[in-house]
Amino acid sequence: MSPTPNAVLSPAGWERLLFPTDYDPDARLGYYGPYGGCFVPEILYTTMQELTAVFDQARRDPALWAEFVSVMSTYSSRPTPVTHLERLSERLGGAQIYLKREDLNQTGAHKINNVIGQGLLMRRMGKKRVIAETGAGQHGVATATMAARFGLECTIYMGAVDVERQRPNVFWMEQLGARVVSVEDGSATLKDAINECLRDWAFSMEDTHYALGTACGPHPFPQMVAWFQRLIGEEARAQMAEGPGLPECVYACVGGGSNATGMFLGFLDDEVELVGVEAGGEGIDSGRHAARLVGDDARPGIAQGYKTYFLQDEEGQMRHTHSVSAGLDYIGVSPILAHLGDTGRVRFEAVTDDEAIAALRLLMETEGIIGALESTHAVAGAIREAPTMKKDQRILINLSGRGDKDIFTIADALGDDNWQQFLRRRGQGA
Amino acid sequence: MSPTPNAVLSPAGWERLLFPTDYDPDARLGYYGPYGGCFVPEILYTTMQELTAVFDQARRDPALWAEFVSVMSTYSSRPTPVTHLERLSERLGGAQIYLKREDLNQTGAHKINNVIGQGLLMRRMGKKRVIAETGAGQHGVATATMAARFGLECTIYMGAVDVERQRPNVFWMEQLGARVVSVEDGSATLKDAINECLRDWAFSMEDTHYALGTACGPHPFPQMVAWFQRLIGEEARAQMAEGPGLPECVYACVGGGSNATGMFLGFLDDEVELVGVEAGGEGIDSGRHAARLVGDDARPGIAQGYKTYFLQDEEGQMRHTHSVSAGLDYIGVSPILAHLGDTGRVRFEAVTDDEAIAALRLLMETEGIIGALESTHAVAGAIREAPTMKKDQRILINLSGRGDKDIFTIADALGDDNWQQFLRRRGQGA
Amino acid sequence: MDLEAYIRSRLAGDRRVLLMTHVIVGFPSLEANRAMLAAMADADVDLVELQMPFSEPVADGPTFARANQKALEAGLQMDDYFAFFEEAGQLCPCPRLMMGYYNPIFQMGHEAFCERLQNVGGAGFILPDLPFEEYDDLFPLSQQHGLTSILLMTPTNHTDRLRQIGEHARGFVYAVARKGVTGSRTQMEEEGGVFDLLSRCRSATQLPLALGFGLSKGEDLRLLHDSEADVGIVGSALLRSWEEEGEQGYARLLTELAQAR
Amino acid sequence: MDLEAYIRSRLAGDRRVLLMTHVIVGFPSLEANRAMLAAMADADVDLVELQMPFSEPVADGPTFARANQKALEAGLQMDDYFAFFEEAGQLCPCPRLMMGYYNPIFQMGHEAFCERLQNVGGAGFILPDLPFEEYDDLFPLSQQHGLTSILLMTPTNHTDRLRQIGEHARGFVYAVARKGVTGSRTQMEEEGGVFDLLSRCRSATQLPLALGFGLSKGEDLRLLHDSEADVGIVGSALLRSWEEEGEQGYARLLTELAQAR
Ligand SMILES: Cc1ncc(COP(=O)(O)O)c(C=O)c1O
Ligand SMILES: Cc1ncc(COP(=O)(O)O)c(C=O)c1O
Repeated sequence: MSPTPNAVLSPAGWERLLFPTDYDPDARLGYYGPYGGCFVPEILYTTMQELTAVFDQARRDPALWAEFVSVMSTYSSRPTPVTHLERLSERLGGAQIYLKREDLNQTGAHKINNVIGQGLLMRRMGKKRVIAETGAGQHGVATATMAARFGLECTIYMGAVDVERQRPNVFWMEQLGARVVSVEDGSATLKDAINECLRDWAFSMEDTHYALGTACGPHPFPQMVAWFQRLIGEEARAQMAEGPGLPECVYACVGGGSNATGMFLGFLDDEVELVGVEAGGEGIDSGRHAARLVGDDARPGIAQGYKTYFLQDEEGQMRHTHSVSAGLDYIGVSPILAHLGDTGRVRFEAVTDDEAIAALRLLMETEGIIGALESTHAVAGAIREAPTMKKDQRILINLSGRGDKDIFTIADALGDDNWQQFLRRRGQGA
Repeated sequence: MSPTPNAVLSPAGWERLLFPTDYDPDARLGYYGPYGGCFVPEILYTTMQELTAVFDQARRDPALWAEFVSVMSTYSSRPTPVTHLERLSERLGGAQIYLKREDLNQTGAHKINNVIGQGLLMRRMGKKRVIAETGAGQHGVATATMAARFGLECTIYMGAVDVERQRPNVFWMEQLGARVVSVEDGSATLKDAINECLRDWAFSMEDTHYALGTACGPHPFPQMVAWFQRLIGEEARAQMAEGPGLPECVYACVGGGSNATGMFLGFLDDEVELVGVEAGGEGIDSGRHAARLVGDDARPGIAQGYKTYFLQDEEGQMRHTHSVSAGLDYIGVSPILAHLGDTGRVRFEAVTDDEAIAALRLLMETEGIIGALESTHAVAGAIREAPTMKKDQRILINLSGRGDKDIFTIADALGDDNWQQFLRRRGQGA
Repeated sequence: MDLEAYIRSRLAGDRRVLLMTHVIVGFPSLEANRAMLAAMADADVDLVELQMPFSEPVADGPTFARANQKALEAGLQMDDYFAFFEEAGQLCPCPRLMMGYYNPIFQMGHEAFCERLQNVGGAGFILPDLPFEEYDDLFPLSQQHGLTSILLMTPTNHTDRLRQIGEHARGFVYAVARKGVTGSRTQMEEEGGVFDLLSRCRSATQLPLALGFGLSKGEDLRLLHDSEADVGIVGSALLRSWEEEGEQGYARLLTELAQAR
Repeated sequence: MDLEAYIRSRLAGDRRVLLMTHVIVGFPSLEANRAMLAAMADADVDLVELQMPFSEPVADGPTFARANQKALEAGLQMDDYFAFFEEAGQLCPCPRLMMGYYNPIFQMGHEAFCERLQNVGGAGFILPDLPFEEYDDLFPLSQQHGLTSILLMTPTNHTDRLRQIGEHARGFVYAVARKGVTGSRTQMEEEGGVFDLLSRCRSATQLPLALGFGLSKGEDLRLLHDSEADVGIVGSALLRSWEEEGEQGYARLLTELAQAR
């Protein structure tokens, strides 16, 4: 509860954080403190350079940002509202809680922000095919959506385990015209889908863009994804400032880190505490979790093209991770957040599966809002803390997505018998 | 294509249409031409009068509308955007097509507009319990959502057939804290759920409000629901006027008629053709459909508290209806629309199940938007007509809801094998 | 003799209150209906309502709602209804009232309806979903055809509404004993309950009052002896006894009710 | 003798091009790896890469990716890797290169890595996901430990990039024959293909050029006889022959390749 804006990052810290120097083809950019970089096979070097150059030009072109905001406000529902949760706040008896409603976006999550942004870059590059990894399926659906809207060919790589966990999303991706490739390698989850995208790209980079879905991966992805997602934080800051006043504290869940980074960038220069919530799974001590910045299970390393904290064994092999929410179930974390954690600007917490599910229920019952299980990790973090705060203090939570998509997981988690029987009947073709 | 604003209704026609006279406890209001009225058992008379009085006062109180708009813009994502469908327009080679995006609302459909409005009236009446019927489940989810947000007790009546068809929505209603009662009577669908609500209400009216979900039923429901839903039309008209210019033609699907009425009211006084699209099911000739205003299968009658066109046999018994979209599968239709049809102000068309599914696919493939099957009836209507129009003409379609909820129906309709196999595995508890 | 006069004349005897019973035509079957009416004749019932099945019976609770549906599923049509209505006159001599929802009447037309009902010997009709403001030409037409249209008064009506209903009422007034739909039990002696309602109805009309909804046993009728009620109406309780105890149980309940008059 | 000198001396004989082969340590098993190395010794292979398995092998195609995973699942650890690396020196006398991804190296530390690799007789290493800008102290350390760090040049690199790589390269340059990952066939004679690449590489470095990615048969090596390439690298084709035709097929392919030099 003691916000200490980091001197290095302020004022206008995020400008410097995200754009440490101008583009220079001889310099390797994309470091945030010791994290980040661009560790790709040499075959992708030129592509990464070109992408960096295109992005670098685009981000200095006010027309690109204007076009981005315009598409987001006519194709999706930006600005998304901020909702005051009166009943939840009352129930907890402490701070006033506000939600930034990324769940109301087209496709139901913040993922579309980044994808539309990259789609606009693709137009500039003249690329006609897009590939993407997906874990929960949200980024896959968002990418397939953008591809349909922009008239692009689309291939989505998804771990075989996730294909099974998230069949409804697979169905929709296919309906949207995407090819969904089930990845059987490794743990057959998100990280393996990323590897597969890098492999596809090493063949196809000429006409294909890889639309990475979170603020991870080789430079310029963390910078680029954060840059588009900062729309969340900019809107939210303006909405809070015009309305109830800036919050004391901002919460966001952290998978790869795109929604958190996007939100936090809006408040980096303010006296506002920033809290990232990771997936504590069955508890940090159980070893079955996906917490990289909380606890001691992760160490800095290099994989999937970048350097950050990874959940890995002593010898540098990546570990299996666990979370009830597929979107947080990932070995690495945004290098931007790793750095903001080191500098103390962002505090990290972990929340267990059970806490996230309890928060989902409480949010439904008190406010009628069905959050994604990813997002309810952030809600759970706030629920812990709100009662210790005063009634005139404010917490802002980023509700990164909606939970309809999680019906299979949630119904399982809640052990709903009617649902199970229903599936049995449907499965028998009734 | 020859818009003829009806003299009786214009100018400011909708004001006069919806509010023919001021409130007068001795007069029976709520007629639109020969349709409407309030045919309820005497036990409900006082309740209907009170509701009429409260609504009548509220609608003249600018504070109520302001509160309504404020809740809708902080809790849902109003104003919902209007999206220009460039690729679809190009593909069809005629008019420019625009979508009003009610699918981006909280809970994924226009239904929430009406429910929040009625929730605000409940506060004024001091009622603590809400009941509602639901067919597709959208109105039930919206009502359960409002009840959670406003802290009300909630019971949802749903035909047993629909409970089975729309299990995901039942699951969410229950999670939101509502009691869902499966209605076994009659055809065990929407109309029977309405009957059951009227029965509950005849006991419980003292502390209970019946939040009817569409612009049907006894007065003042058609008026009230249309009044809240006109937010759609008002927004859309302003958005079109400020942007590309008013459309030549506006399409909306017609179940009970709430989204269509809400949309059309915005354009009633303009030189804009209004087209309502009904569910043609397996074709009007097949008899398996839910078209009341297209074809000759429906005749005026009185049921469920009001007078309108009903699908009924010679002797006045209601018929079984059919549509691939549960939300359009209803025997009656808004008395407001029945009247606007008689006067020629609104043209009605019917679209078959197959056309609605084809429109769903086309919209997904060309624009990345997954419409509800209800809404894609309106899209299908526009798809028929757009090619005959000029490129500088405009069609506006109300996309009343999103289609995620229809995954079971759509996957069945499209015969998706992977989905079936997935259900079989899940049903076996895999 | 008109309905009001008929009721007053029956009350002139030793009956402290009259008994009106109810049948849903076609449920469980026309055969069963015949046996019911025969039993009513044996019990010398004073009035009987013959309900015309409708697909959307909003004023009926689960038992009757299902009965409406079953009768229609079994194929009952308007011709069958009126034929049975006529036959009922031979089975049981008391006045018969058509009871039902408005839509079938609206479809056949007011004139045709009145004519048909008159032709089969109907004394009048009760349409619970048709408020008096909506009667249109049904009032004059019914009178031309010698039919009495019965209106309802309910515990939720305010005084002016009761007075208005009173002004339009003919024959007798159907007083609805409690909130809700047909089929649940009514607690007769509840505070502010039935007797309060009856006296409020009495202030609004001088017509005989028939109390219905939830009366189920002789004791319920006996409690009406010294009340404003002139008729007790028993509907679902009888149907339940038929379903649970068969023809004999049905006759037993009818006898109990008849003796409690 | 350093690696460059070794290559040049082998080319001084009758070999028009040298043969470098590849093994993923631990796949299908250490036992199988031993047999592979023995076969290589028989074929008098010139150079061999011993791949260190990693859980995220982004530069590898499906065959090698699965091999990495299987080796790790079978429990292969760093100690096993280095022990086998050492043993390989007895099985096959040619220079051995460590090939692998950067993270395990980063975890053990650059110094420790160089020391261990030197101790087991390594000639150098190839780290496909470590661009030269990120080598940090790996360049000086590797030299101190007598190890050559091999860099890659690819068809997508522009001329200045090739020149920069050329400036940092030691021993020989690994020229990647085509876009993509390991495991697919390369069409040697395609327009603007391999020979174009080789001449672009040659403009950027005077070091020997080893061409890899997708070479699969003797014919592919023969096509290199009059090219800028000094070494042909065969990886997945050999693994495939082991899996499909067993030890004998493997030996047969090795012989074919060796004879095509
Ligand atoms: C709704 C939602 N929130 C959060 C995440 C986590 O991603 P990130 O940390 O990049 O925001 C995901 C990923 O799928 C998601 O779907
Ligand atoms: C998305 C959607 N659109 C349309 C309808 C039809 O209702 P109405 O005609 O009242 O708009 C429904 C009803 O459930 C619906 O869910």
